Amino acid sequence: MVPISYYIILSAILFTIGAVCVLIRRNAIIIFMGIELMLNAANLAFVAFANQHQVISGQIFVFFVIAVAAAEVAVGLALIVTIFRTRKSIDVDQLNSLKG
Amino acid sequence: MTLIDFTSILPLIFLVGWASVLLLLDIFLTRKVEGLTAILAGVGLVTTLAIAGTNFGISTSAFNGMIKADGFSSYLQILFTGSGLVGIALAYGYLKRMGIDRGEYYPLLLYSICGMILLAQAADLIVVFLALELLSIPLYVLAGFARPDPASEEAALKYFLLGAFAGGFVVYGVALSFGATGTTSLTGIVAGVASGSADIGLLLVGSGLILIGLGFKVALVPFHMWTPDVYHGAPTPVTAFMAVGAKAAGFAALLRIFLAALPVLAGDLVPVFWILSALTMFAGNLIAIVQENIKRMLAYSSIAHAGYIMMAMVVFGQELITSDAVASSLFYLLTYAVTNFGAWSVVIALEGAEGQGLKLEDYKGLGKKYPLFAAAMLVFMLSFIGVPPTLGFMGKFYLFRTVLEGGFVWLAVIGVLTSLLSAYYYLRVVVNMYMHEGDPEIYRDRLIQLVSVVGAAAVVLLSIFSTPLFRWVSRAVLKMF
Amino acid sequence: MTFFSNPLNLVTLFPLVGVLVILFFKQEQKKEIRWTALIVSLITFGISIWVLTLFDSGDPDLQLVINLPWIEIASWTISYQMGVDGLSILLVLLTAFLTPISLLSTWTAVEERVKDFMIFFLLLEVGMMGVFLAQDLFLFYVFWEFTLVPMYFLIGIWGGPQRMYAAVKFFLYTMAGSVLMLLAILWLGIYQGSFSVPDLTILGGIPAQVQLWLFLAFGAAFAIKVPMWPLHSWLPDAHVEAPTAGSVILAGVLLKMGTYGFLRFNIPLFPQAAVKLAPWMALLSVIGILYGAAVSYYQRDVKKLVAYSSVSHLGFVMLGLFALNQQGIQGGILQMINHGISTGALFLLVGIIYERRHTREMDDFGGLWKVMPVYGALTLVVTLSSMGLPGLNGFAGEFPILLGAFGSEAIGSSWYAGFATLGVILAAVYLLYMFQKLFLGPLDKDENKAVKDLTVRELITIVPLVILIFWIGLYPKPFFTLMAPAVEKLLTVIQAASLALY
Amino acid sequence: MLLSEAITQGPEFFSLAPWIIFFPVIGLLINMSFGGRMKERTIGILASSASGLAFVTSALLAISLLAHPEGAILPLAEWISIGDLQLNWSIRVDTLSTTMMLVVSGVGTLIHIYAIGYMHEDVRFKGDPGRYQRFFVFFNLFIATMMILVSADNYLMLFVGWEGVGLCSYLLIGVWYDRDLLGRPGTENALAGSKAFIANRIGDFGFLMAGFTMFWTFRTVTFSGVFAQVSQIAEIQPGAILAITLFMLLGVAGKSAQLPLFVWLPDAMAGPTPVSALIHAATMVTAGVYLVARSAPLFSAVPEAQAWVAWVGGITALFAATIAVGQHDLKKVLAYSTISQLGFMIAAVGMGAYVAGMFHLVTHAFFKALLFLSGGSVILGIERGHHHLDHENHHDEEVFDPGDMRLMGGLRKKMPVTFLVFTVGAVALAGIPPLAGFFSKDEILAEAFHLNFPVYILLAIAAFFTAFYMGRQVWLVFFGDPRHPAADHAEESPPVITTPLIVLAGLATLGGILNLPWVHTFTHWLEHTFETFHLHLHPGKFNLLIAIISTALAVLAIFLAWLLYGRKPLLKNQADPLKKILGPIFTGMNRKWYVDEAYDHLFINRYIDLARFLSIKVDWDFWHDWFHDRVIVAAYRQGARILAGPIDLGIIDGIANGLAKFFQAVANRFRKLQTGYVRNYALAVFAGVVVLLGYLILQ
Repeated sequence: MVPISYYIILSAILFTIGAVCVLIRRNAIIIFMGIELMLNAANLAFVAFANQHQVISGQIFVFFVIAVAAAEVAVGLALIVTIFRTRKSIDVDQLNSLKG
Repeated sequence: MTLIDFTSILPLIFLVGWASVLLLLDIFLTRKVEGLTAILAGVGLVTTLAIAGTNFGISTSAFNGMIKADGFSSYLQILFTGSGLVGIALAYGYLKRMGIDRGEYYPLLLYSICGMILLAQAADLIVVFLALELLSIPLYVLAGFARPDPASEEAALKYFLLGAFAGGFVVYGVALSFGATGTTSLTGIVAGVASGSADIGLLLVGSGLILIGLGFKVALVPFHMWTPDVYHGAPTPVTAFMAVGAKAAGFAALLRIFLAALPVLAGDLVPVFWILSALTMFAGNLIAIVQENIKRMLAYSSIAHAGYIMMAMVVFGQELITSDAVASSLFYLLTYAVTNFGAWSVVIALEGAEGQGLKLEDYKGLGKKYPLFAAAMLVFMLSFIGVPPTLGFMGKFYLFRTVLEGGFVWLAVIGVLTSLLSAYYYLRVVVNMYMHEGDPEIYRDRLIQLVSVVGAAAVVLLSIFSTPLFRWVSRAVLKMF
Repeated sequence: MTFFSNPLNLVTLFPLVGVLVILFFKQEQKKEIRWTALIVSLITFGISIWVLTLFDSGDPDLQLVINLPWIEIASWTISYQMGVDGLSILLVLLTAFLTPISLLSTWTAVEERVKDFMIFFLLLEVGMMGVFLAQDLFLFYVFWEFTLVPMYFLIGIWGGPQRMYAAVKFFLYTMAGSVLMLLAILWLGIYQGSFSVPDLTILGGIPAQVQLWLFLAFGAAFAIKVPMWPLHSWLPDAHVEAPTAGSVILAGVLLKMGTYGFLRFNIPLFPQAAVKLAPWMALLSVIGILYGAAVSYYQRDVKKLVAYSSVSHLGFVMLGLFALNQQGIQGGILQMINHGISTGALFLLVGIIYERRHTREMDDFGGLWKVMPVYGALTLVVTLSSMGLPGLNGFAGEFPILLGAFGSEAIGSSWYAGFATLGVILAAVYLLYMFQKLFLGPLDKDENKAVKDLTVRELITIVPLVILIFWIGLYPKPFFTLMAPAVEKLLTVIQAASLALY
Repeated sequence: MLLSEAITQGPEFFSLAPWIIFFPVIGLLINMSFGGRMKERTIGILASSASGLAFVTSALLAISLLAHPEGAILPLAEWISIGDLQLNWSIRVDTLSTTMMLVVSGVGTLIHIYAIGYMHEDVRFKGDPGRYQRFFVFFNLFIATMMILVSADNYLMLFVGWEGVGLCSYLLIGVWYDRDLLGRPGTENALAGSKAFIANRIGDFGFLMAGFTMFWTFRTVTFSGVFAQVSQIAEIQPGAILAITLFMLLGVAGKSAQLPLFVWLPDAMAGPTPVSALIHAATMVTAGVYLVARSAPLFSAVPEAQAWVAWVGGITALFAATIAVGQHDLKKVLAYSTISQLGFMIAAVGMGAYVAGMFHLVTHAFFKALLFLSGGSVILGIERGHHHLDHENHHDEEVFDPGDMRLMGGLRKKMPVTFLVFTVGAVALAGIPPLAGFFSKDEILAEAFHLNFPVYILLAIAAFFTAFYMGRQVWLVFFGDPRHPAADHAEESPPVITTPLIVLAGLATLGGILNLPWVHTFTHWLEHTFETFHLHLHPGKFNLLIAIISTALAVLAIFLAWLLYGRKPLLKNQADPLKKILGPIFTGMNRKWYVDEAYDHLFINRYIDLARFLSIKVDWDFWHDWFHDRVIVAAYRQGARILAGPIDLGIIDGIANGLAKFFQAVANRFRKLQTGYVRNYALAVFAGVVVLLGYLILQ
């Protein structure tokens, strides 16, 4: 069977990709998807570890994370929509009126 | 589920219920009653306060150790609900004035407080994560509450994106810690570490990630950069509430996790804490100097104060004084909360439409025209600086004591010197108020006046008669370990 | 003895009564406000006299002590401990004595925001009294920092054109020192387990190396306040900008808080460090004496001249204190009082002429003695006392200081005293120069021909000071007897320390 | 308290001693408080009688001393008592101090009386009668402080008087503080006063140092206490005593206008003539001599110190005498002659000839006061004349110096009395037997001859010059024809002025009998004091040779003076005949050998430069503005800016951008990328993550 470390490495890679996505994309939605990716990387890690330690709680945690992610999506999209209403754009680079 | 489980989270349960009821009420109430939701929210909080008060002193762990109910949590619950009350008082007139008087404000506030309460009780990393999100998500919304004001929206989105981003790190940190020990309950982790079955390296990385996530919430440098923008853009009462509540909650989690649960990692984490706190105190106080907008200035000052509280965590791992460390940071949170709310109340009193009256120049001549407000603001500024006899001084006194006891003399020196720096920008406000001519305009608002005057009185009197406070704090940390 | 029947508490807190009363007046009721403040401060002075009558000059220890548990922080019980002894009694009297005089001097000088002014002034008096009476480090620190705020406002609101700059500078500099002191205080609390000065003195036993650091930490706060060279840079600003009454109190009392701090804390709590560092303190003092004198000589603004002269005079005080022998210390204490009286009087006099002419440039004056004989004569006396003419108070302080420093084992060399004595010459140089520029020479400026001599009110402010100048100069015995036992007690501590060292 | 002390001391008038101080103090207090409402004359008489009463008291003390030569000490009150430093206000009555009291109060009284008349006219010529009162207040104050000085029984109380008289001289020189020497508006007089005070302060520095050394050596500063221990201390640490005496010498040089501190005395002539006579000739300036005589036991213990003192005195005597020759101002001549005579006294006491020194002090007080006062009378006479001119022809606007001898001449007819007394004084000063000056000066010379021959030479030459410049002065002032209309209209002074002159003339004539050779009344009188300190005075034995030499020198000098100035008197606007003979040397004499200029360049200007440098450059520009305002404040604000700008939005951004660029490079293959603000913040977080995790993993 596949050694546990593979899963961890994969999840780390996913996590990094997500972070990088946050860092380099300008579209709020895509950035948000990057964040989702990070969360799911965590989920993968959870499952893997749960398997390693033979405890169920890890997998339960995954559900929590998914639920929270859903909630975040709701709020996040709502916010993005409002922004879009006023600015006709969801390019985060245009959100720079507050600085200094 | 046993009865003890219920009693231990009774405040939470009640508040959640109340908030939801309030939400529905707000929706289904056809004919709006002036300020009904606000008053109901207040009632709810007062009740929660009462419950938390009665809970004070019990020390149990419920839900198979996922929840703790002890002095620590009760203390913080009282702090949170208290700040909630003040938050309502500050918001009520403001929302009307700004024409954003929407009913959902109060339920959202309550939900966020629920998150805080839960965070204070969390004894399991899962709960920590849930509570963190529960407190944050409503705040994202509240930050953008002044829509369609672009600044507010921008603040909201920034806060949301970065918050979620940081949340990601927390989750991953939790995952790694779980991987290292096979459990997410703090006690379990401690046990795992003790038995040596844990993978310390992994745990270290995990805890590091968690530290980052929480450090973001309490705005430690370099995770602070959202703070000025969000504080600036968000509606001022929300800002005030965030500055006090969210920060306190973040520290609740930090203290609980790092001071109580992970003493083994002291050797590795203490230097990190040292650097973070020094960096935060220094940068926060220094950058505040060049701010021209009072909201941004206070934002940076709140960053700096996070650094001061962080000092207490540096001594963690030294069993003898950990209780002192927790107590001093709890006490500092209290002094910080009172002073901060006072200061923000004055800011709100002066704030006009479209962010008028937020420049430092707008405070010129306040001392002559509104001596009472000016005197109050003076007291708050002195308290921020830490000049006796004010609460701020007592807080710093206790903190520095802890740090010196821990033997971190240089950190203490940095602390006092940066507080000296801070005098410089706090005094700018005073200079403007008293030594310049000007014609500021304040908005008559009984509640806000009440907050600022009572706040000022409290800051001075509680510092002179602070013994009960200290007793209370020390009792709060009594059964924590 | 209950809290409020304790005379020390009364003398400290009574001005608050005045504050409360004044709060009920309207800004416009200037007359009432002024009178209230004056009467309250006079009553406070009365109370201080009462304290004096209760004071047993034979007893070297703290007297009229009140010691109540105040704040409990974790393992500590911070006590509200007040007491007076030979080291502080004179300063308490000086404070209570100068406050009404300064208030009286503001009668016509301060016209705007009289209410705030008087409130701040009375608060300031509370703070100063507290500083001199507090026997618990925490309490002391509270009062010490508390004095900052009112003074900050007195300079910043009623000061001259540069007032904000001066006020902020004053605040930051003083605070810079005191934050370090706070750490030192905390250290004592943690490792000695007490904040009470007498207990700490008895406890002792701090390792010499640590003593050095603590001495420096405390010293930073006090040296800035004194101010010792080269930390004096805030003083000219503060003095030049401050209103007359502010300058009087600043020079008369606030600076003494620094020297008193050295006397009350640094020397008894860290005697070994004190003995070790005595030569260095003496060196700084001597530099201050000569430097201050030289710099004063070249000032064109009378007030600035007097301000710098303070640097010189307080150099004498510090030199005396760190002679660490009886002559030096007693002379130093007396010199604190003398400086309060003489320099206070000088600032009053400068304020008087400033009120008439709205200038302080010496070149704008000349030959004033002709039109203001009384003013001239009084100024002459004060000037002479300030330059240490025998028979006036200045000499009664300076001579023992120099004598003590000359033979001090702690300082170890007579050269310090020798150079310090040169300061006596230089003092004559700049003070005579000032006197000549103001009062002698032809009366050639028309604006000066019209100025009136002193009014009765102004006389009332100056004459008491002049009387004291003569009294202390001719018969200082009562003052010395007040402090002698306390100083002897202090000396035993020092001797023990120097024995431990060598 | 006072009386009880007296009883223990003895039944005589010793208990009255404090009154020598109290009388003048009372006088000055009355004059100060009520003088404004009193008539001029009342003020004057009151002041004079205060001083007169002091004289009576001193006389009584002297009488009681005849019976009880051991004298008495009257403690009045404690002054400063700290540990073993015990200073009292207490009065010492012995033959030495009483001598001084008699001189001070006696001569003082005469001068007071004289001043009643003199100031009356002076204030009118200068047109400010208000000063009359002030003058007499200060004058009494001087008597009081001088009495404190001479009656002290410890060095510190003496120092009180010592500085007190300095103050009085400052005040009295500056009585006309708003004029220059010629009475025009100016600061000259005021500056002269300051100069005197500061020069004295330099001396006082020496005195203080002496006091400190003394205390830490003897643990006391009372005369009796110190002198009692001298002998054994001299064994153990002679160095200390040497230091004390040399420091004292500095003080003496300041007060008695010796080299190098004499420069203030000539300027002090800016004061009214009575002041010059009383303070700057008869009494104050002799305080130094008194101090040395008083400290005889100390000085006798260290020969080196004595040598120093003697040499200082000798050199000063000659140096000043030469300068006196070149002066044109009547009072300046007398001033330098005073310095020179003081040199004689200092030399004498320095050599251990205490009696001779004190003797000359007394006689000098007589004839020098006489000279100054009659000189003042001359000046008044001239001014009267000048006044008349003013009244006759008002066009007279030229600056007129009433003290310039070149404008005088022929006054012996105009002012016979003044002429007579002045000549008496001159002859006495010149040292022609049998006048007072002869005996006292001759005793000094005789002592010097035995004790310190080189100094004797100096003094002898000085004596020669003395006779010469006095002759020159007499002929310039009184003989020939008036060289200025004012001198032509000069008038004799009123009796209130001349009477004291005549009295003094009598004293100057007969003063010698105080201590005639072979009789030594004065020696035996003083012996009582010195014996108490086990110091034996050898009566200076009369040396005929010396007497003849000095007399011959004097006569020769006067003859020379006659040759130059008497035979064919100076004409109007004619240069001084000496100028032709001596040329540059005369100029040097006239310009006081440029000592003042030298001091200005060497010290005063240097100090001013230093002060300017310190205050402007160091303290203000560098320390205050540059260091505090620039460095501290600016560094602080800049730091803030940098953090707020570059670092917060720059460097952290920079890191962010850097990383972004890195990712750009990576991702450029696929897509063109841009970075923006929110993501910068995210990057800041990420950077933090990287650093932190990096650290933790490296653990």
